[in-house]
Amino acid sequence: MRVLYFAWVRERIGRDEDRLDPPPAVTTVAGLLDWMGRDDPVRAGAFADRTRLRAAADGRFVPLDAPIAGVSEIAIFPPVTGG
Amino acid sequence: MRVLYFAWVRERIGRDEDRLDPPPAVTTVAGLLDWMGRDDPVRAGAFADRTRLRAAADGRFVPLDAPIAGVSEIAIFPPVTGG
Amino acid sequence: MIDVRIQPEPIDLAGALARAEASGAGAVASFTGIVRDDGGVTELFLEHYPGVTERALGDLAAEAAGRWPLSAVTVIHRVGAMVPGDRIVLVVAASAHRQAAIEATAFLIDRLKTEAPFWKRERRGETASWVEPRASDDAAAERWRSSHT
Amino acid sequence: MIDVRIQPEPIDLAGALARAEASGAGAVASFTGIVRDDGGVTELFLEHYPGVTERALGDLAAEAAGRWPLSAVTVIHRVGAMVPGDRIVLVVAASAHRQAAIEATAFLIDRLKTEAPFWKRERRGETASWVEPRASDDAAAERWRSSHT
Repeated sequence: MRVLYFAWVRERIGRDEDRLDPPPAVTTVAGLLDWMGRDDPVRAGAFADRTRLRAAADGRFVPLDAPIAGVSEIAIFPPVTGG
Repeated sequence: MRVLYFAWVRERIGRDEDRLDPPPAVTTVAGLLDWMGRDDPVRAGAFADRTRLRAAADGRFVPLDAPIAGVSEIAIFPPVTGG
Repeated sequence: MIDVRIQPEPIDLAGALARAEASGAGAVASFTGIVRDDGGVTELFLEHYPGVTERALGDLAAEAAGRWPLSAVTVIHRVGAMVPGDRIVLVVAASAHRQAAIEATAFLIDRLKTEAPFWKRERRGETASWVEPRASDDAAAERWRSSHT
Repeated sequence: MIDVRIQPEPIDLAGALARAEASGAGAVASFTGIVRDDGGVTELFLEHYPGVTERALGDLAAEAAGRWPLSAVTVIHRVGAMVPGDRIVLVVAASAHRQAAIEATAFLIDRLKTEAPFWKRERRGETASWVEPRASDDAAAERWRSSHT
Protein backbone atom coordinates (compact mmCIF):
# COMPACT_ATOMS: atom_id res chain seq x y z
CA MET A 1 0.00 0.00 0.00
CA ARG A 2 1.24 3.50 -0.87
CA VAL A 3 0.66 6.20 1.70
CA LEU A 4 1.08 9.71 0.27
CA TYR A 5 1.64 12.89 2.28
CA PHE A 6 0.83 16.46 1.28
CA ALA A 7 1.50 19.98 2.58
CA TRP A 8 2.72 20.18 6.19
CA VAL A 9 2.18 16.44 6.72
CA ARG A 10 4.71 15.81 3.96
CA GLU A 11 7.11 18.42 5.30
CA ARG A 12 6.88 17.11 8.84
CA ILE A 13 7.43 13.47 7.88
CA GLY A 14 10.19 14.52 5.52
CA ARG A 15 9.17 12.55 2.45
CA ASP A 16 6.37 12.28 -0.15
CA GLU A 17 5.24 8.77 0.60
CA ASP A 18 5.76 5.45 2.34
CA ARG A 19 5.15 1.95 1.02
CA LEU A 20 3.68 -0.24 3.69
CA ASP A 21 2.06 -3.61 4.26
CA PRO A 22 -0.30 -3.17 7.22
CA PRO A 23 -1.40 -6.29 9.11
CA PRO A 24 -5.02 -7.51 8.73
CA ALA A 25 -5.95 -6.07 12.12
CA VAL A 26 -5.55 -2.57 10.63
CA THR A 27 -8.93 -1.95 8.96
CA THR A 28 -9.52 1.81 8.83
CA VAL A 29 -7.58 4.96 7.92
CA ALA A 30 -7.45 5.92 11.60
CA GLY A 31 -6.19 2.45 12.50
CA LEU A 32 -3.54 2.77 9.81
CA LEU A 33 -2.37 6.09 11.28
CA ASP A 34 -2.17 4.52 14.76
CA TRP A 35 -0.20 1.58 13.42
CA MET A 36 2.14 3.81 11.38
CA GLY A 37 2.93 5.93 14.42
CA ARG A 38 3.58 3.04 16.81
CA ASP A 39 7.35 2.77 16.28
CA ASP A 40 7.87 6.06 14.47
CA PRO A 41 7.83 9.19 16.66
CA VAL A 42 7.98 11.51 13.62
CA ARG A 43 4.90 10.00 12.01
CA ALA A 44 3.21 9.75 15.41
CA GLY A 45 3.80 13.47 15.89
CA ALA A 46 2.46 14.36 12.45
CA PHE A 47 -0.65 12.25 13.05
CA ALA A 48 -1.22 13.30 16.67
CA ASP A 49 -4.03 15.81 16.12
CA ARG A 50 -6.56 13.98 13.99
CA THR A 51 -8.83 17.03 13.76
CA ARG A 52 -6.20 18.61 11.50
CA LEU A 53 -5.99 15.63 9.13
CA ARG A 54 -8.01 14.61 6.10
CA ALA A 55 -7.65 11.51 3.93
CA ALA A 56 -8.28 10.13 0.47
CA ALA A 57 -8.54 6.47 -0.50
CA ASP A 58 -7.62 5.74 -4.10
CA GLY A 59 -8.16 9.39 -4.90
CA ARG A 60 -11.55 9.89 -3.19
CA PHE A 61 -11.92 11.96 -0.04
CA VAL A 62 -12.95 9.67 2.85
CA PRO A 63 -13.53 10.15 6.58
CA LEU A 64 -10.82 8.85 8.91
CA ASP A 65 -13.00 5.92 10.01
CA ALA A 66 -13.33 4.70 6.41
CA PRO A 67 -12.28 1.10 5.72
CA ILE A 68 -9.03 0.48 3.83
CA ALA A 69 -9.72 -3.05 2.58
CA GLY A 70 -8.76 -3.26 -1.09
CA VAL A 71 -7.36 0.29 -1.18
CA SER A 72 -3.97 0.62 -2.81
CA GLU A 73 -3.30 4.35 -2.25
CA ILE A 74 -4.07 6.34 0.89
CA ALA A 75 -3.30 10.07 1.06
CA ILE A 76 -2.98 11.98 4.33
CA PHE A 77 -3.14 15.78 4.30
CA PRO A 78 -4.48 18.89 6.01
CA PRO A 79 -7.82 20.42 4.95
CA VAL A 80 -7.55 21.74 1.40
CA THR A 81 -6.98 25.45 0.72
CA GLY A 82 -7.13 25.89 -3.05
CA GLY A 83 -8.84 28.51 -5.15
CA MET B 1 -40.43 71.99 -22.85
CA ARG B 2 -38.43 69.41 -24.83
CA VAL B 3 -40.10 66.07 -25.44
CA LEU B 4 -37.64 63.38 -26.56
CA TYR B 5 -38.52 60.10 -28.27
CA PHE B 6 -36.56 56.85 -28.31
CA ALA B 7 -36.67 53.49 -30.10
CA TRP B 8 -39.93 52.72 -31.91
CA VAL B 9 -41.61 55.83 -30.49
CA ARG B 10 -38.98 57.92 -32.26
CA GLU B 11 -39.26 55.88 -35.46
CA ARG B 12 -43.04 56.08 -35.47
CA ILE B 13 -43.18 59.82 -34.87
CA GLY B 14 -40.40 60.34 -37.37
CA ARG B 15 -38.17 62.67 -35.35
CA ASP B 16 -36.01 62.75 -32.20
CA GLU B 17 -37.89 65.41 -30.28
CA ASP B 18 -40.52 68.14 -30.19
CA ARG B 19 -40.39 71.50 -28.46
CA LEU B 20 -43.72 72.36 -26.90
CA ASP B 21 -45.41 74.78 -24.57
CA PRO B 22 -48.27 72.87 -22.95
CA PRO B 23 -51.11 74.89 -21.36
CA PRO B 24 -51.40 75.01 -17.54
CA ALA B 25 -54.27 72.50 -17.61
CA VAL B 26 -51.76 69.83 -18.68
CA THR B 27 -50.26 68.69 -15.37
CA THR B 28 -49.03 65.09 -15.81
CA VAL B 29 -47.04 63.05 -18.35
CA ALA B 30 -50.24 61.22 -19.34
CA GLY B 31 -52.06 64.54 -19.76
CA LEU B 32 -49.18 65.77 -21.91
CA LEU B 33 -49.47 62.70 -24.15
CA ASP B 34 -53.25 63.28 -24.50
CA TRP B 35 -52.71 66.93 -25.37
CA MET B 36 -49.89 66.14 -27.84
CA GLY B 37 -52.09 63.65 -29.68
CA ARG B 38 -55.16 65.84 -29.90
CA ASP B 39 -54.41 67.38 -33.30
CA ASP B 40 -51.65 64.99 -34.37
CA PRO B 41 -52.78 61.53 -35.54
CA VAL B 42 -49.19 60.27 -35.82
CA ARG B 43 -48.38 61.13 -32.21
CA ALA B 44 -51.83 59.94 -31.12
CA GLY B 45 -51.10 56.57 -32.74
CA ALA B 46 -47.66 56.28 -31.15
CA PHE B 47 -49.12 57.12 -27.73
CA ALA B 48 -52.30 55.01 -28.06
CA ASP B 49 -51.22 51.99 -25.98
CA ARG B 50 -49.97 53.48 -22.74
CA THR B 51 -48.99 50.05 -21.34
CA ARG B 52 -46.16 50.02 -23.90
CA LEU B 53 -44.80 53.45 -22.89
CA ARG B 54 -42.40 54.57 -20.21
CA ALA B 55 -41.26 58.08 -19.35
CA ALA B 56 -38.44 60.07 -17.82
CA ALA B 57 -38.68 63.60 -16.43
CA ASP B 58 -35.41 65.52 -16.52
CA GLY B 59 -33.57 62.21 -16.86
CA ARG B 60 -35.32 60.29 -14.06
CA PHE B 61 -37.70 57.44 -14.77
CA VAL B 62 -41.22 58.44 -13.66
CA PRO B 63 -44.67 56.83 -13.88
CA LEU B 64 -47.05 58.23 -16.48
CA ASP B 65 -49.16 59.93 -13.81
CA ALA B 66 -46.13 61.93 -12.56
CA PRO B 67 -46.51 65.74 -12.47
CA ILE B 68 -44.64 67.77 -15.08
CA ALA B 69 -44.59 71.11 -13.27
CA GLY B 70 -41.10 72.58 -13.48
CA VAL B 71 -39.81 69.80 -15.76
CA SER B 72 -37.89 70.97 -18.81
CA GLU B 73 -37.23 67.61 -20.53
CA ILE B 74 -39.67 64.73 -20.87
CA ALA B 75 -38.62 61.51 -22.62
CA ILE B 76 -41.12 58.97 -23.99
CA PHE B 77 -39.94 55.46 -24.86
CA PRO B 78 -40.73 51.74 -24.69
CA PRO B 79 -39.53 49.61 -21.75
CA VAL B 80 -35.74 49.43 -21.79
CA THR B 81 -33.90 46.38 -23.19
CA GLY B 82 -30.21 46.95 -22.55
CA GLY B 83 -27.55 44.61 -21.27
CA MET C 1 -12.50 52.88 -8.42
CA ILE C 2 -15.62 53.27 -10.56
CA ASP C 3 -15.23 53.05 -14.32
CA VAL C 4 -18.39 53.55 -16.40
CA ARG C 5 -18.26 53.82 -20.19
CA ILE C 6 -20.77 53.97 -23.01
CA GLN C 7 -19.04 53.63 -26.34
CA PRO C 8 -19.53 52.67 -29.98
CA GLU C 9 -16.11 50.97 -29.99
CA PRO C 10 -15.66 47.24 -29.28
CA ILE C 11 -15.27 46.38 -25.60
CA ASP C 12 -11.68 45.60 -24.55
CA LEU C 13 -12.36 42.76 -22.10
CA ALA C 14 -8.72 41.95 -21.30
CA GLY C 15 -7.90 45.59 -20.64
CA ALA C 16 -10.90 46.13 -18.37
CA LEU C 17 -10.15 42.98 -16.38
CA ALA C 18 -6.49 43.92 -16.04
CA ARG C 19 -7.49 47.31 -14.59
CA ALA C 20 -9.81 45.62 -12.08
CA GLU C 21 -7.13 43.08 -11.14
CA ALA C 22 -4.67 45.90 -10.58
CA SER C 23 -6.98 47.35 -7.89
CA GLY C 24 -5.33 44.92 -5.48
CA ALA C 25 -8.37 42.77 -4.66
CA GLY C 26 -7.99 39.01 -4.50
CA ALA C 27 -11.29 38.29 -6.23
CA VAL C 28 -12.47 39.58 -9.60
CA ALA C 29 -15.82 38.58 -11.11
CA SER C 30 -17.06 39.52 -14.54
CA PHE C 31 -20.10 39.19 -16.74
CA THR C 32 -20.07 39.66 -20.51
CA GLY C 33 -23.17 39.85 -22.71
CA ILE C 34 -22.62 38.86 -26.32
CA VAL C 35 -24.77 39.39 -29.43
CA ARG C 36 -26.36 36.08 -30.33
CA ASP C 37 -27.26 34.82 -33.76
CA ASP C 38 -30.73 33.85 -32.45
CA GLY C 39 -32.09 32.45 -35.66
CA GLY C 40 -30.58 34.73 -38.22
CA VAL C 41 -29.81 38.07 -36.53
CA THR C 42 -27.50 39.97 -38.89
CA GLU C 43 -27.21 43.17 -36.86
CA LEU C 44 -28.03 44.38 -33.37
CA PHE C 45 -28.40 48.14 -32.95
CA LEU C 46 -28.23 49.67 -29.47
CA GLU C 47 -29.86 53.05 -28.92
CA HIS C 48 -29.51 54.97 -25.67
CA TYR C 49 -30.47 58.22 -23.93
CA PRO C 50 -27.23 60.21 -23.91
CA GLY C 51 -26.32 61.73 -20.57
CA VAL C 52 -29.05 59.89 -18.72
CA THR C 53 -27.59 56.47 -19.45
CA GLU C 54 -24.20 57.50 -18.08
CA ARG C 55 -25.83 58.77 -14.90
CA ALA C 56 -27.96 55.62 -14.49
CA LEU C 57 -24.90 53.36 -14.81
CA GLY C 58 -22.87 55.58 -12.50
CA ASP C 59 -25.65 55.46 -9.89
CA LEU C 60 -25.81 51.67 -10.15
CA ALA C 61 -22.04 51.33 -9.79
CA ALA C 62 -22.09 53.61 -6.74
CA GLU C 63 -24.95 51.61 -5.22
CA ALA C 64 -22.97 48.39 -5.69
CA ALA C 65 -19.90 49.97 -4.12
CA GLY C 66 -22.01 51.01 -1.15
CA ARG C 67 -23.55 47.58 -0.75
CA TRP C 68 -20.44 45.39 -1.07
CA PRO C 69 -16.78 46.08 -0.17
CA LEU C 70 -15.46 46.58 -3.71
CA SER C 71 -12.07 47.85 -4.80
CA ALA C 72 -13.20 48.25 -8.43
CA VAL C 73 -16.47 48.42 -10.34
CA THR C 74 -16.52 48.54 -14.13
CA VAL C 75 -19.53 48.85 -16.41
CA ILE C 76 -18.92 49.18 -20.15
CA HIS C 77 -21.89 49.19 -22.53
CA ARG C 78 -21.53 49.36 -26.27
CA VAL C 79 -23.97 51.36 -28.42
CA GLY C 80 -24.61 51.55 -32.16
CA ALA C 81 -24.42 48.67 -34.63
CA MET C 82 -23.04 45.25 -33.68
CA VAL C 83 -22.95 41.78 -35.20
CA PRO C 84 -23.32 38.33 -33.60
CA GLY C 85 -20.28 37.53 -31.47
CA ASP C 86 -19.67 41.16 -30.46
CA ARG C 87 -19.71 42.09 -26.78
CA ILE C 88 -22.68 44.29 -25.83
CA VAL C 89 -21.93 44.80 -22.16
CA LEU C 90 -19.22 44.05 -19.62
CA VAL C 91 -19.58 44.25 -15.85
CA VAL C 92 -16.60 43.68 -13.52
CA ALA C 93 -16.45 43.78 -9.72
CA ALA C 94 -13.30 43.31 -7.64
CA SER C 95 -13.22 42.65 -3.91
CA ALA C 96 -11.25 40.97 -1.17
CA HIS C 97 -14.22 38.59 -0.87
CA ARG C 98 -15.25 36.34 -3.74
CA GLN C 99 -18.92 36.29 -2.80
CA ALA C 100 -19.03 40.10 -2.79
CA ALA C 101 -17.42 40.24 -6.24
CA ILE C 102 -19.83 37.68 -7.71
CA GLU C 103 -22.96 39.10 -6.09
CA ALA C 104 -22.10 42.66 -7.11
CA THR C 105 -21.65 41.47 -10.70
CA ALA C 106 -25.08 39.79 -10.67
CA PHE C 107 -26.64 42.89 -9.10
CA LEU C 108 -25.14 45.21 -11.70
CA ILE C 109 -26.24 43.26 -14.76
CA ASP C 110 -29.72 42.53 -13.36
CA ARG C 111 -30.41 46.15 -12.46
CA LEU C 112 -28.80 47.53 -15.61
CA LYS C 113 -31.31 45.53 -17.68
CA THR C 114 -34.29 47.38 -16.19
CA GLU C 115 -32.89 50.74 -15.12
CA ALA C 116 -30.57 51.97 -17.83
CA PRO C 117 -32.16 53.57 -20.91
CA PHE C 118 -30.94 51.32 -23.69
CA TRP C 119 -33.06 49.85 -26.49
CA LYS C 120 -32.14 46.97 -28.80
CA ARG C 121 -33.20 46.68 -32.42
CA GLU C 122 -32.54 43.41 -34.20
CA ARG C 123 -32.10 43.11 -37.92
CA ARG C 124 -32.67 39.82 -39.72
CA GLY C 125 -31.82 40.50 -43.34
CA GLU C 126 -34.32 43.14 -44.53
CA THR C 127 -36.50 43.05 -41.39
CA ALA C 128 -35.77 45.13 -38.28
CA SER C 129 -37.66 44.88 -35.01
CA TRP C 130 -37.32 46.37 -31.54
CA VAL C 131 -36.62 43.77 -28.89
CA GLU C 132 -39.44 43.32 -26.37
CA PRO C 133 -38.58 43.41 -22.67
CA ARG C 134 -38.75 40.14 -20.74
CA ALA C 135 -40.72 39.70 -17.54
CA SER C 136 -37.84 37.61 -16.17
CA ASP C 137 -35.61 40.71 -16.31
CA ASP C 138 -38.02 42.63 -14.08
CA ALA C 139 -38.07 39.70 -11.66
CA ALA C 140 -34.26 39.50 -11.61
CA ALA C 141 -33.93 43.21 -10.86
CA GLU C 142 -36.60 43.00 -8.20
CA ARG C 143 -34.79 40.38 -6.14
CA TRP C 144 -32.12 42.94 -5.27
CA ARG C 145 -34.76 45.17 -3.70
CA SER C 146 -36.55 42.62 -1.53
CA SER C 147 -33.51 40.74 -0.24
CA HIS C 148 -30.39 41.91 1.49
CA THR C 149 -28.06 39.58 -0.45
CA MET D 1 -17.30 22.07 -23.79
CA ILE D 2 -15.43 21.35 -20.58
CA ASP D 3 -11.88 22.68 -20.25
CA VAL D 4 -10.01 21.80 -17.04
CA ARG D 5 -6.32 22.61 -16.60
CA ILE D 6 -3.79 22.46 -13.80
CA GLN D 7 -0.60 24.19 -14.81
CA PRO D 8 2.53 25.87 -13.47
CA GLU D 9 2.31 28.48 -16.25
CA PRO D 10 0.53 31.84 -15.80
CA ILE D 11 -3.20 31.77 -16.56
CA ASP D 12 -4.13 33.29 -19.92
CA LEU D 13 -7.37 35.02 -18.94
CA ALA D 14 -8.08 36.65 -22.31
CA GLY D 15 -7.53 33.38 -24.17
CA ALA D 16 -9.77 31.38 -21.85
CA LEU D 17 -12.56 33.96 -22.05
CA ALA D 18 -12.29 34.13 -25.84
CA ARG D 19 -12.73 30.34 -26.03
CA ALA D 20 -15.81 30.49 -23.80
CA GLU D 21 -17.26 33.39 -25.80
CA ALA D 22 -16.73 31.40 -28.99
CA SER D 23 -19.03 28.66 -27.63
CA GLY D 24 -21.94 30.75 -28.94
CA ALA D 25 -23.62 31.58 -25.64
CA GLY D 26 -24.88 35.09 -25.02
CA ALA D 27 -23.74 35.20 -21.40
CA VAL D 28 -20.24 34.57 -20.06
CA ALA D 29 -19.39 34.86 -16.37
CA SER D 30 -15.93 34.55 -14.86
CA PHE D 31 -14.19 34.51 -11.53
CA THR D 32 -10.47 35.09 -11.05
CA GLY D 33 -8.59 34.56 -7.79
CA ILE D 34 -5.40 36.59 -7.44
CA VAL D 35 -2.48 36.29 -5.03
CA ARG D 36 -2.76 39.07 -2.48
CA ASP D 37 0.04 40.85 -0.72
CA ASP D 38 -1.78 40.33 2.62
CA GLY D 39 0.74 42.05 4.84
CA GLY D 40 4.00 41.13 3.19
CA VAL D 41 3.47 37.87 1.31
CA THR D 42 6.47 37.46 -1.00
CA GLU D 43 5.55 34.08 -2.48
CA LEU D 44 2.54 31.80 -2.60
CA PHE D 45 3.25 28.14 -3.33
CA LEU D 46 0.42 25.86 -4.47
CA GLU D 47 0.81 22.13 -3.94
CA HIS D 48 -1.67 19.60 -5.33
CA TYR D 49 -2.40 15.89 -5.58
CA PRO D 50 -1.57 15.03 -9.19
CA GLY D 51 -4.19 13.03 -11.02
CA VAL D 52 -6.73 13.37 -8.25
CA THR D 53 -6.97 17.16 -8.62
CA GLU D 54 -7.68 16.88 -12.32
CA ARG D 55 -10.46 14.37 -11.65
CA ALA D 56 -11.96 16.48 -8.84
CA LEU D 57 -12.10 19.57 -11.08
CA GLY D 58 -13.45 17.54 -14.01
CA ASP D 59 -16.19 16.12 -11.76
CA LEU D 60 -17.12 19.60 -10.55
CA ALA D 61 -17.24 20.97 -14.09
CA ALA D 62 -19.45 18.05 -15.17
CA GLU D 63 -21.73 18.59 -12.18
CA ALA D 64 -22.11 22.27 -13.10
CA ALA D 65 -22.86 21.34 -16.72
CA GLY D 66 -25.55 18.95 -15.49
CA ARG D 67 -27.08 21.51 -13.17
CA TRP D 68 -27.21 24.54 -15.48
CA PRO D 69 -27.57 24.80 -19.29
CA LEU D 70 -23.95 25.70 -20.08
CA SER D 71 -22.24 25.84 -23.45
CA ALA D 72 -18.78 26.10 -21.88
CA VAL D 73 -17.18 25.46 -18.50
CA THR D 74 -13.54 26.35 -17.86
CA VAL D 75 -11.53 25.75 -14.71
CA ILE D 76 -7.82 26.63 -14.75
CA HIS D 77 -5.80 26.37 -11.54
CA ARG D 78 -2.17 27.33 -11.30
CA VAL D 79 0.28 25.33 -9.16
CA GLY D 80 3.83 25.96 -7.96
CA ALA D 81 5.34 29.30 -6.97
CA MET D 82 3.50 32.60 -7.53
CA VAL D 83 3.90 36.20 -6.43
CA PRO D 84 1.29 38.81 -5.43
CA GLY D 85 -0.73 39.91 -8.46
CA ASP D 86 -0.54 36.50 -10.17
CA ARG D 87 -3.75 34.66 -11.00
CA ILE D 88 -4.24 31.50 -8.93
CA VAL D 89 -7.50 30.27 -10.38
CA LEU D 90 -9.92 31.10 -13.18
CA VAL D 91 -13.46 29.81 -13.53
CA VAL D 92 -15.60 30.61 -16.58
CA ALA D 93 -19.17 29.55 -17.39
CA ALA D 94 -21.03 30.38 -20.61
CA SER D 95 -24.76 30.00 -21.12
CA ALA D 96 -27.73 31.40 -22.99
CA HIS D 97 -28.97 32.61 -19.58
CA ARG D 98 -27.03 35.13 -17.54
CA GLN D 99 -28.23 33.80 -14.19
CA ALA D 100 -27.08 30.28 -15.11
CA ALA D 101 -23.63 31.55 -16.09
CA ILE D 102 -23.21 33.55 -12.88
CA GLU D 103 -24.57 30.87 -10.57
CA ALA D 104 -22.44 28.16 -12.16
CA THR D 105 -19.36 30.35 -11.67
CA ALA D 106 -20.18 30.83 -7.97
CA PHE D 107 -20.86 27.09 -7.59
CA LEU D 108 -17.56 26.13 -9.19
CA ILE D 109 -15.34 28.39 -7.12
CA ASP D 110 -17.17 27.63 -3.86
CA ARG D 111 -16.99 23.88 -4.32
CA LEU D 112 -13.44 23.94 -5.68
CA LYS D 113 -12.30 25.55 -2.43
CA THR D 114 -13.39 22.56 -0.34
CA GLU D 115 -13.27 19.63 -2.74
CA ALA D 116 -10.11 19.93 -4.82
CA PRO D 117 -6.84 18.80 -3.23
CA PHE D 118 -4.78 21.99 -3.31
CA TRP D 119 -2.75 23.42 -0.45
CA LYS D 120 -1.35 26.95 -0.16
CA ARG D 121 1.93 27.86 1.52
CA GLU D 122 2.66 31.55 2.07
CA ARG D 123 6.15 32.95 2.35
CA ARG D 124 6.80 36.26 4.08
CA GLY D 125 10.51 36.89 3.72
CA GLU D 126 12.23 34.01 5.58
CA THR D 127 9.05 32.58 7.13
CA ALA D 128 6.81 30.07 5.35
CA SER D 129 3.48 28.84 6.67
CA TRP D 130 0.66 26.66 5.35
CA VAL D 131 -2.60 28.54 4.95
CA GLU D 132 -5.35 27.43 7.33
CA PRO D 133 -8.77 26.61 5.88
CA ARG D 134 -11.62 29.03 6.60
CA ALA D 135 -14.96 27.98 8.04
CA SER D 136 -16.65 30.41 5.63
CA ASP D 137 -15.39 28.30 2.73
CA ASP D 138 -17.14 25.22 4.13
CA ALA D 139 -20.33 27.24 4.55
CA ALA D 140 -20.11 28.57 0.99
CA ALA D 141 -19.68 25.07 -0.44
CA GLU D 142 -22.50 23.75 1.72
CA ARG D 143 -25.09 26.16 0.33
CA TRP D 144 -24.93 24.37 -3.02
CA ARG D 145 -25.96 21.12 -1.36
CA SER D 146 -28.92 22.33 0.66
CA SER D 147 -30.51 24.61 -1.95
CA HIS D 148 -31.58 23.99 -5.49
CA THR D 149 -30.52 27.47 -6.62
